[in-house]
Amino acid sequence: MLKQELETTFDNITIRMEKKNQLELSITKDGIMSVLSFLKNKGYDHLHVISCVDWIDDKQLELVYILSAYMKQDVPGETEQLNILLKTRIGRDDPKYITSIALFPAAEPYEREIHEMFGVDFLGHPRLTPLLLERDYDIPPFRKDFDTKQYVDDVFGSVPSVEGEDKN
Amino acid sequence: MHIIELIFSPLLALLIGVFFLGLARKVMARIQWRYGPPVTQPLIDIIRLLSQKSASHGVAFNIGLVMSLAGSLVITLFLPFGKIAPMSNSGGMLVILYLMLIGPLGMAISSGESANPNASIGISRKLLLAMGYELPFLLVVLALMTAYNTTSITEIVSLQRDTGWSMFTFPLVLSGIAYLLILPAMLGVRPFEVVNAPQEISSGPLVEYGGPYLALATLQHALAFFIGISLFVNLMWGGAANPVIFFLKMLVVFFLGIFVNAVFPRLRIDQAIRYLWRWPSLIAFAGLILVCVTGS
Amino acid sequence: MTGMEILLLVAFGGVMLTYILGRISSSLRNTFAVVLSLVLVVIIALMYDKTGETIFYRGFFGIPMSFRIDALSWLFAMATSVLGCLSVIFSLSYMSDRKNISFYYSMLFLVNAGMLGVVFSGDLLSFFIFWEIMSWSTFLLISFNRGPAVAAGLKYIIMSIIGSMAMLAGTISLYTNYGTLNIADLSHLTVSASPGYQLFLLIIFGVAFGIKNAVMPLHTWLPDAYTEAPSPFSAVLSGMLTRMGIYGFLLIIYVVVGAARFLHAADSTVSSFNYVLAWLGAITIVIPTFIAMLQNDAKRLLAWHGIGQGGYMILGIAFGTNMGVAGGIFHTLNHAIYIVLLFMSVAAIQYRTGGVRDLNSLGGLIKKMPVAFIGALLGICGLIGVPLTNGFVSKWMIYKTLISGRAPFLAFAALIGSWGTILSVYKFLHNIFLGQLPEKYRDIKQSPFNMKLPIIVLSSTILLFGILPGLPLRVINKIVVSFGFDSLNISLWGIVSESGMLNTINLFAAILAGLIAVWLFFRIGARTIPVKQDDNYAAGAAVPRDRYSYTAKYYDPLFRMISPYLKDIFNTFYMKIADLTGYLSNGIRKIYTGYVGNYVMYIVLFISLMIFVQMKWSPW
Amino acid sequence: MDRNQLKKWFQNPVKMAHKYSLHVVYFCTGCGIIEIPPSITARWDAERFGIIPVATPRQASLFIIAGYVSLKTLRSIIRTYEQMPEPKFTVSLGSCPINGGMYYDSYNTIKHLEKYIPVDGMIAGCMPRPEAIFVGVTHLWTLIDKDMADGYKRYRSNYSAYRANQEKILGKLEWPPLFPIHGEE
Repeated sequence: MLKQELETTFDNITIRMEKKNQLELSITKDGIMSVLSFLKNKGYDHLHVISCVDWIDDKQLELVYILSAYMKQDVPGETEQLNILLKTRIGRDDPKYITSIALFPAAEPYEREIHEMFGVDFLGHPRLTPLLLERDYDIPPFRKDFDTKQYVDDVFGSVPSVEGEDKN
Repeated sequence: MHIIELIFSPLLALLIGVFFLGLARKVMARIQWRYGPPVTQPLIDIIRLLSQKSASHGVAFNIGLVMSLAGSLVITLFLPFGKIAPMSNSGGMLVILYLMLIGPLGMAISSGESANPNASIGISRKLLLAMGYELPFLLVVLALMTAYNTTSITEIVSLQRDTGWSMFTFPLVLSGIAYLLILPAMLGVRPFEVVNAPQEISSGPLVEYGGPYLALATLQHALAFFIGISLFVNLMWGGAANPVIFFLKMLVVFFLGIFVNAVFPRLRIDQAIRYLWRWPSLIAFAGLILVCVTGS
Repeated sequence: MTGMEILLLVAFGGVMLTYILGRISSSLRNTFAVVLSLVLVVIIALMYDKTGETIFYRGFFGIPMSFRIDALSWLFAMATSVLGCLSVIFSLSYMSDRKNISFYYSMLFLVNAGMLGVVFSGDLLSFFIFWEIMSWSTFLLISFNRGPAVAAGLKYIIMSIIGSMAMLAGTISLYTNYGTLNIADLSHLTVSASPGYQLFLLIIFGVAFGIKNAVMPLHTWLPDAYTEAPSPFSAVLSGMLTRMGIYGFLLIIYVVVGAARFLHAADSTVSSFNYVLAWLGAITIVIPTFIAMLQNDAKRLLAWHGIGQGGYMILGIAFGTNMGVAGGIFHTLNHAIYIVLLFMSVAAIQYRTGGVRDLNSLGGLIKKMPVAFIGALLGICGLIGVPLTNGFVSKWMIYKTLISGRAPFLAFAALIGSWGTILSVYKFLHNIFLGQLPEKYRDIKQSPFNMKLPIIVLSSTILLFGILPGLPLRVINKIVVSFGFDSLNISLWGIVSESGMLNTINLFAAILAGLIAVWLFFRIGARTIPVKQDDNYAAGAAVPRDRYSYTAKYYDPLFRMISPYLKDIFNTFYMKIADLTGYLSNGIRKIYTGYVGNYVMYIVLFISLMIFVQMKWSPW
Repeated sequence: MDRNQLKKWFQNPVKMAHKYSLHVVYFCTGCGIIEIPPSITARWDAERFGIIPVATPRQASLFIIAGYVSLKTLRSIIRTYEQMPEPKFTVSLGSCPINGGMYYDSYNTIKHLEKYIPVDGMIAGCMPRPEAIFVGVTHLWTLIDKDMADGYKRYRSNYSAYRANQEKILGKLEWPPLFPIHGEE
């Protein structure tokens, strides 16, 4: 029922329904905002999380918005909770994207974390300051091409042990 | 003879106070099915604390603490311990009441100087708790003083020798019950251990006390414990002819306090005040009225 | 020209001279003011232990106006002049940046002279005149810095006028009954007076002195007056001026009515009046002290304590035994010393922090102003009555009389009052001096020397009177004997009474030995490292600037419990009366419309009314 | 309290007092907190050795770091260590503070804690059991006996090296250096 409505309103949307209560939608990056507002009006007003996947071989970052109805009765005719996964792909080197804070204020920390960990620059985000990390990294740590072992060796290895330390 | 008493009664009080602390930790451990530290553990702690170089927050930080311990030491001179009562004739119960005030005041000034909010919260709780138990305590003490028509504590003790323990003589029964109800608060045992609560306000006024300061603070705590018990035994349980019986009576009161300490959770400060100002104050007030009516 | 006439001439002359000199040059005026106050102190000191009476003026309808000096008036005069001198020295630098300072100094001397006049007056007429001079000059000084101070001054002057009118009525009734106003003669004549008349006298004069001494129902003017007055003057105001009420009570109860002789007679009205007064004193101790605990303005907190401590004095005096009266007088002296000290330390803080009195925004000033801290510390120790301070000895005497006089409930009110004082006074000390120093007071300088001198002098007198109470008690013993009581057994360091003695030298020796022993024990511990205020335990985090202090709403748990009971009902009651009279007088004002026609109409109407009455009933 | 214990007490009471009264500040980062409560309650009662937890570093003489040390908590660890009074000992619990443990390649955990604050004793194990903790404590006693538990002396002597390491990892530190650094500042 919701599937037909989505197909009619949006043209280049692909919908898959593998699990019982999980609906996967994927769309091009400029259609995301309209789908988000459409779903929000339908009653799916709770943004669980925005996560990001690094497809390094086809040089793309995939943003996943996970939505659901916060209160069951918000959505008429809804038997049990339906989670919607909205996916989109953006280019991997110097990625830019528009922020969704206007629709979901809760998206602010998630977008800051993705900016920090994957380097995605969200335009219009009020404060893209680091959320969790203490130090600054040239390659964002969660990207696949970030070599943790190498990073650990040259950052922590380079700290000299205090003289005469390893005698006992 | 008088000089020896003057020197040794504070030392004796310190010794017994420290012994009580060690015994308290042992008994608490035993109640919780643990072995618990040796009884001399507070002594070991004090030796270790004295050897640590700690931080000081200024002159008032040092002097306030020294004043508070000195104040508690001086009280032990006024409290008769069995027959040893070195200075109890140069000012009676009123002087003791006001001397009991120097300890908390000195501690409050020195921990106020440590500029730590935990300490300030701890002091405001200590003074509020003191306000809480002081109301019924004053009623009880006034009832005693009017019943025995004297303000000197040695006279109260000697009068009790013939009229029996003042807790069980007719007009003072109510005051005795009220005193028992507020004793945990005066000793600072668990239900009313609101002041140095380690979990909530990281041990209140003691938050900035390092080595020697913590040693003085534990001694002051031990002395306050000793004074609370010996005051109760002198006023309510008739004091004793010789120090040994007096010490045994103190042990009984001590175990009473520790059992209460081991069992009760900690009250919030306003719950503590509400409790102290409700039933114990009512009973103490009735006790005073009873004494006035029957006494005059 | 006995010593008293010279003294009052110098005092009143000084008022005009300071004003004129002020016009010429301020430094000349300052030196003259200090010299004048010192001269006053010396003159009074020379008149120690003299009693006598001289008539100095007969012109007022032939009623002889005389001066009288005895032990009581000497003590009060001495206290007034010494405290006046200290506050003049203190206000040299405090008032240096204000305008019309010469007016302030001349008024200060006028108040001083008025108080000396009250204390030395031998008859009720001169007593009343000097009383009015004192009240009016106080009004001018309270409303010195304009704004809300004028309202506080107005409130003060209205209540003290009511008191003076009551006193005037009493004086007139005395004059009509006995034809003389001389206090010495009156004390012989009133013995034969009927109990009802004695009670009337006591109540009339009691109202006048009760308002001045802020006994509970008549206390509402005091908090506003103390807070709005300039600090050095509010020190004098709280120290000596309000205690003129106590002088009045002593005068009326023990001299004019001469109660000492028959206080314990069963039917005597005086003992019933004293009993009611004692209960008023007890209430005056408890309620203001708890209200003081909840104040956030330093001076208002001290003002409420001024009322509370007044209760102790009333309690001591109203309890008619020799120890009680001696305790009451000694407490008046002690209170004068430490309340002036506390107001001066608050003034020193105000002078340095630009007039800040709010307890929630100060903190950590002990490192910057140690002398003010020592003064405040000793002041509050005296206020609480910590052993070794003067407050303790006088409170001990008052408690001793209450307990041996079998009045445990009064003693309970007094003791609870002192515990309430501890809480509120520690909040005063903690919020100003202890805790974290705010950023903006980082570079405060020490208080200037002429502020430190009075603080040091007063602190040392607190300790001196605490350790050797015999010095003041010998003078007070003379007063008690002059009232007709039997003398106390006073030794240099305490009182020996039948039911237990107080020995402050032993106490001092014991505490000193304890301090030395503990200090040595502390010294054998390891060396301590001085550390700044931001090297503090903050659960591993760095100490946040300016937000790491806990002073606001200091006793919040207690505040939530007792604040509903502490509404100042008397204040609201008096305010209602004030509004009512305002409304009524507004109605009357409407009669004067300003057109001459209306006035002519009123006259014609009145005459016709008179004619009508004459014709109907012909009363003449 | 047999005879040679008594002899030791009279010879050097301060050292014995340090051994038998270790007031502990537990720094429970990561999974360390799981092992502390059982070691201080009924079954393995630590108090019989005089070890009681205290609320503030000022009152402590032993500093136990239990669990992995992330960049952010290193700041608090250094601050707490510097606030402890002088004869102080540090014991690290678990293998993470020793060489990073299972977070050996994580970008934000500290690998060798002893590069930043001196550590007197290390108890290995991916959260050692209370018995291991007590074995560690008894080892600490022997170290104290032989005066080898001199972490605080090492911290004082080469403080500039420690401070440099700390600032290399954490950047600018908000609190002033504990001991005066001879040299650049």
